Amino acid sequence: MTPRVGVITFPGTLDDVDAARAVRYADAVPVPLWHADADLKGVEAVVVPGGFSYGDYLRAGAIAAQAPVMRSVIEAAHGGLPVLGICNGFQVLCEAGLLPGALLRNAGLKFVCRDQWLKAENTSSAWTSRYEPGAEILIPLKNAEGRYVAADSVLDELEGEGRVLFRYIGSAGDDAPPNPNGSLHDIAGICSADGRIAGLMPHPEHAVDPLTGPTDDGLGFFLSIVDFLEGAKVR
Amino acid sequence: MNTQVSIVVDPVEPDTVERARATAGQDQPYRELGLKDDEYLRIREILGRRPTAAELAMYSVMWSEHCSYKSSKVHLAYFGETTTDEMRSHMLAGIGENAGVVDIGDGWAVTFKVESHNHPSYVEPYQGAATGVGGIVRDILAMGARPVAVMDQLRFGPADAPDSQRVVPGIVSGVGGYGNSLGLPNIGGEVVFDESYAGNPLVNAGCIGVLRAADMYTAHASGAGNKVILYGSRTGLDGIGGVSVLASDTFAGDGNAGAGSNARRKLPSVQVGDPFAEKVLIECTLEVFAKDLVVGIQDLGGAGLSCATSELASAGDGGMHIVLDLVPLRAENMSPAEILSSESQERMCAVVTPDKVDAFLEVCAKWEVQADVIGEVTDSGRLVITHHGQVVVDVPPRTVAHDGPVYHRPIQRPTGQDALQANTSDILPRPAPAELGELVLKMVASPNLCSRAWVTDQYDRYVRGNTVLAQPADAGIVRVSEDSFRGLAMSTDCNGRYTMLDPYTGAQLALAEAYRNVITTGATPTAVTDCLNFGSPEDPAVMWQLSEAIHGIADGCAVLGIPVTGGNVSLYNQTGATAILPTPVIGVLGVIDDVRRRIVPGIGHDDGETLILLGETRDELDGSEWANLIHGHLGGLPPKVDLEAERLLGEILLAGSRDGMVSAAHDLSEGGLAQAAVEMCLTGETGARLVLPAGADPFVALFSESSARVLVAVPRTEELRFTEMCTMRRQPWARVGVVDADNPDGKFLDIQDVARISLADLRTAWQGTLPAIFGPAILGSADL
Amino acid sequence: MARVAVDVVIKSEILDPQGKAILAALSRTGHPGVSSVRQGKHFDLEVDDTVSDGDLEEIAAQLLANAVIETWTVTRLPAETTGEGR
Amino acid sequence: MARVAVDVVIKSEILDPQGKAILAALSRTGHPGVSSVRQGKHFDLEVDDTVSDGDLEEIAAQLLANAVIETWTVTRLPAETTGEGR
Ligand SMILES: Nc1ncnc2c1ncn2[C@@H]1O[C@H](COP(=O)(O)OP(=O)(O)O)[C@@H](O)[C@H]1O
Ligand SMILES: [Mg+2]
Repeated sequence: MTPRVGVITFPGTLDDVDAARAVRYADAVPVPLWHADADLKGVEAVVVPGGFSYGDYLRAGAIAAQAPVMRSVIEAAHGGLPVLGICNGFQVLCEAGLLPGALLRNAGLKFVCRDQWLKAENTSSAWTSRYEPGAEILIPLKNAEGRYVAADSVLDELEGEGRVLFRYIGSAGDDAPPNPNGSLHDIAGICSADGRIAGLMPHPEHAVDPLTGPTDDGLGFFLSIVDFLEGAKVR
Repeated sequence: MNTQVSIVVDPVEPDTVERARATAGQDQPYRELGLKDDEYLRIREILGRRPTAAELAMYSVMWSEHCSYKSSKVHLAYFGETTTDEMRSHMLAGIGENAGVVDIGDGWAVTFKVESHNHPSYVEPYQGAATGVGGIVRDILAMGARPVAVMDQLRFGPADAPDSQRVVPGIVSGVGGYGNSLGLPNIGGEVVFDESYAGNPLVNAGCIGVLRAADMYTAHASGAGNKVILYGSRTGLDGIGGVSVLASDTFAGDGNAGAGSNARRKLPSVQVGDPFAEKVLIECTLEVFAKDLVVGIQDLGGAGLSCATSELASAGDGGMHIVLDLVPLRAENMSPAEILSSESQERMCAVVTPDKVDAFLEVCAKWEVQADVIGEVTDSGRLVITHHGQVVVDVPPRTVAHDGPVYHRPIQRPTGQDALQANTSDILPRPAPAELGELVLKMVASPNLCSRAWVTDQYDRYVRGNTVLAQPADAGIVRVSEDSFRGLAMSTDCNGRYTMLDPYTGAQLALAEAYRNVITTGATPTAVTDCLNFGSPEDPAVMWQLSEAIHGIADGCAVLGIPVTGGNVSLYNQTGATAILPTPVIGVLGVIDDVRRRIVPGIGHDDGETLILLGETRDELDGSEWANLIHGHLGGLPPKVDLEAERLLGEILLAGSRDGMVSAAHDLSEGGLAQAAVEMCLTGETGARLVLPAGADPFVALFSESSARVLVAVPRTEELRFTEMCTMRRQPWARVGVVDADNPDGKFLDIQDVARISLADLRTAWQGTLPAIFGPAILGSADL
Repeated sequence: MARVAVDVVIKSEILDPQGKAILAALSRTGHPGVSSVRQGKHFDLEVDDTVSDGDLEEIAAQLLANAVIETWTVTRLPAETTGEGR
Repeated sequence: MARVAVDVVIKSEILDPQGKAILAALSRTGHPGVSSVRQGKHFDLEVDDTVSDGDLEEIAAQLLANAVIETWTVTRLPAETTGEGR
């Protein structure tokens, strides 16, 4: 029985097609979830994709966090449903209180799209088990509000519990600084204490095929969750 | 203006058709609305009375240069005359439709277009550029296509001019802010800096859409009784600055309305874009297409409802009745003229059969898109518009949409043209061989040749996962769909300096470069669009440039065997009396049957690959970037154009791509061989050794801008086969170097006997320029 | 040292997409009593006594607001207020 | 109908690059007298009488501001003010 992974579409969501494709590439079944529909259709995991939900005019993810589908996701997540928020999805999870901290305007004040090198820090989460500790991957980064901030106490907790999934370590082919947006501790992604709820600013779903992305380094996230759901991986 | 105040003061008596009959003599502010005396008289003739305020608003905006092409029409006709049936064979829709549509096989069709939004972008850079993108995307959507990619062609004053600090970042973030929010990958464009654009930047935006050939829609309203549905954003006072004279005029003397209208007088004709509303509009529209719920559809762009209703009606059964009271408004007590002229963004107009109206409204409700039936199609042959139960418009729609004035403007080759062409670059001192290395660094760092990453890094090129090539490639390539390897390639180009020296040849050189950019990726050019940016049509010299350019493009397309499927004309681009450089931006669309065989621009595939220069290099530096940067000189004649040679190049590269004989390729344009070599090295992060042809003047070899040239990297194993093919087909070629991938002492571009420059130095020079002027796009924690 | 608040809002006749999106969200989340929302920018400035009201006006017009589409108000705040809720 | 202004500012310990950029621009353009700029958001709401201060607080806390990073003030405005400079 192949795992069924929900992919949420809010009005203004853009990367749902990409997320669904990535789920397919990992031999799971993508199940479209609609913002106004609280029904999770019995999916075993959920991806909250990138985009500009409801325009993102107020605060990225702020309005989406209150959508009917998110109320169900929040409840299910507290019950252990694995959830991955990518870019806008990460912002939504923070606004929804499923992950600590917040994502603010890039330090450079501009939308940035580039191929970004990341270093794997936590490879035991439900979404990152396929990566080797310390592995360096190259996947697209594209956002205007990707600067991760949180109170020092929260940062200490994240570091202490090893909940930083990936850190920024540099970009491909230019002299720009390794940290593209001023995120504290160079944080690109984090997870919940139980490793099931993950948020990542860069876009693994855009790096599942070298034909259309810089690499296929992003596939690991989707293969990891399939392993997790199939219980293939003893954690 | 002395209006018959006694009749017009009362705001409760709007300017109805009835009243227009009763007050035949009333003065109307048609001049303020840009109508000439004879044009106004023609309107009175058509109607057999004076137009109402609302009718005057419609005619004046629809008969404007922008909507009616009154100065360019007679010249654009030449495109039709020169397009043969064979060229037309793949064309499903051409000039006249919202956008051209071409059949690309497998049941797929493609629609594409480039449009200008120059003046609004100077007034309000961010919003002007943003709404420019929004407008072209709705054009493509209106053909029944899913928009799949956008492009932008930007031209600014000197990068270091003070006003560029306001204009450049604003326009770039506007293009990005809107396009990124729509989820459309940006796959290419241009950035050019030249004094002539200082007071009049050019913001052209392009969009490509994909549809099943069978599903094409057109803007027509047929079937009496069918409903007209306006959907999308509400209608507000956006962009009606000009029309407000009608309000103030009609309501002259009335205290409140007077005050209100004076306020409106000051309305900036600026519109604010709502990309979220447009994204939802796209998905909503694609769903009503998929469910086959529409008969005809039209986007609302310039001229808003005036344009949509009159064009839909005249393209259909010729009659339509609209009830303005049903139009959802964003502002209070808008006059009929204001409602009809509003340029509020993110709106579409659909014609729907009565039985499908509910289904249509349901889809809109699902996407939370406002939708209202505002009228219906009739067979009256007239466009009748009512407001508060009174008829405010009653016109034959064709006379508004299509029977606008046509001008045969005087044409005059500028007196200074001969002098300009006589002033060649021969007089310019050329660098000594020892100075060439330094010149290479200086050239790659110049605003016109440096890396565009500062711009393109602000654009999403990945969204939807079909982008196979984007910057810094010669042409962008997207897959038509995920379950197909068929792809579309597109490039747009124009060198206004060449066009200034010789509009006919310059336009052909633009066509040639766009064509060359497409073939360089391994794709086959299929169709052409243009965006003709020129100065004032009232200047005979400008009209000469325009007609020369059009002839150049059309004749060029005939040689290349690809049709012009549509375009856009933007006139009055000038500061005071000085026009911009004539800028006919040419877009060439290509098709590639299998995107996996695309040719990339960066070397590094394999060490020791041979670098081969295809094409002939002549001493052609008039109008070159070298003459511009080093000497601030513009004169002489542009490089020779040879479209047959470009065509042959296309065949060579196609074969090279099909049979895996070419591992990388980059076309030569501004900056010549030096620029191309540097870009291939930096893009591939791989060094190379150049050996200039024996006996060649190294300066000319490196910096001449002769056309029909491409630099290719060929795997050793394929070299013989490739060069024999070239020789056999009479394609001029020369071995000019090798890929130097694993040089122990590092990565260099080593130009034998000239200079050896490290890629690090080249990268710093190439990438440093725009961030230094406009501020780094990326600030690391260090900078905080 | 004086504290100055500058509020910048989009001109009333010009579309405010942000306000529109927020209003829609409010009605979805059960706040029908709100009939209009306009989103603008709020700036907290600290200035010394060399900065005249004229200077402030210029700063607002030149840098903080975009006169083409926005209007603004400049308010000098009594020293002690912090402009922050909690 | 009542008019309400909600001002939202980023907590002082969190970096505000917009404010920094504006401050830099101010000193470049000859306004040394300005020593600090913080950029926040300003909301103009129109609400009917069913909307209590409690509701407004909730609206601000739940939607308009994010307590993790921002603080806010809610001010009911006297009916006539327009909140716009000119
Ligand atoms: N305004 C822009 N928007 C998007 N892409 C751009 C823009 N300007 C330049 N580019 C891209 O940067 C690359 C280099 O541009 P350019 O040197 O003008 O290409 P070429 O000389 O081959 O036409 C190309 O891929 C081009 O499409
Ligand atoms: Mg090129």
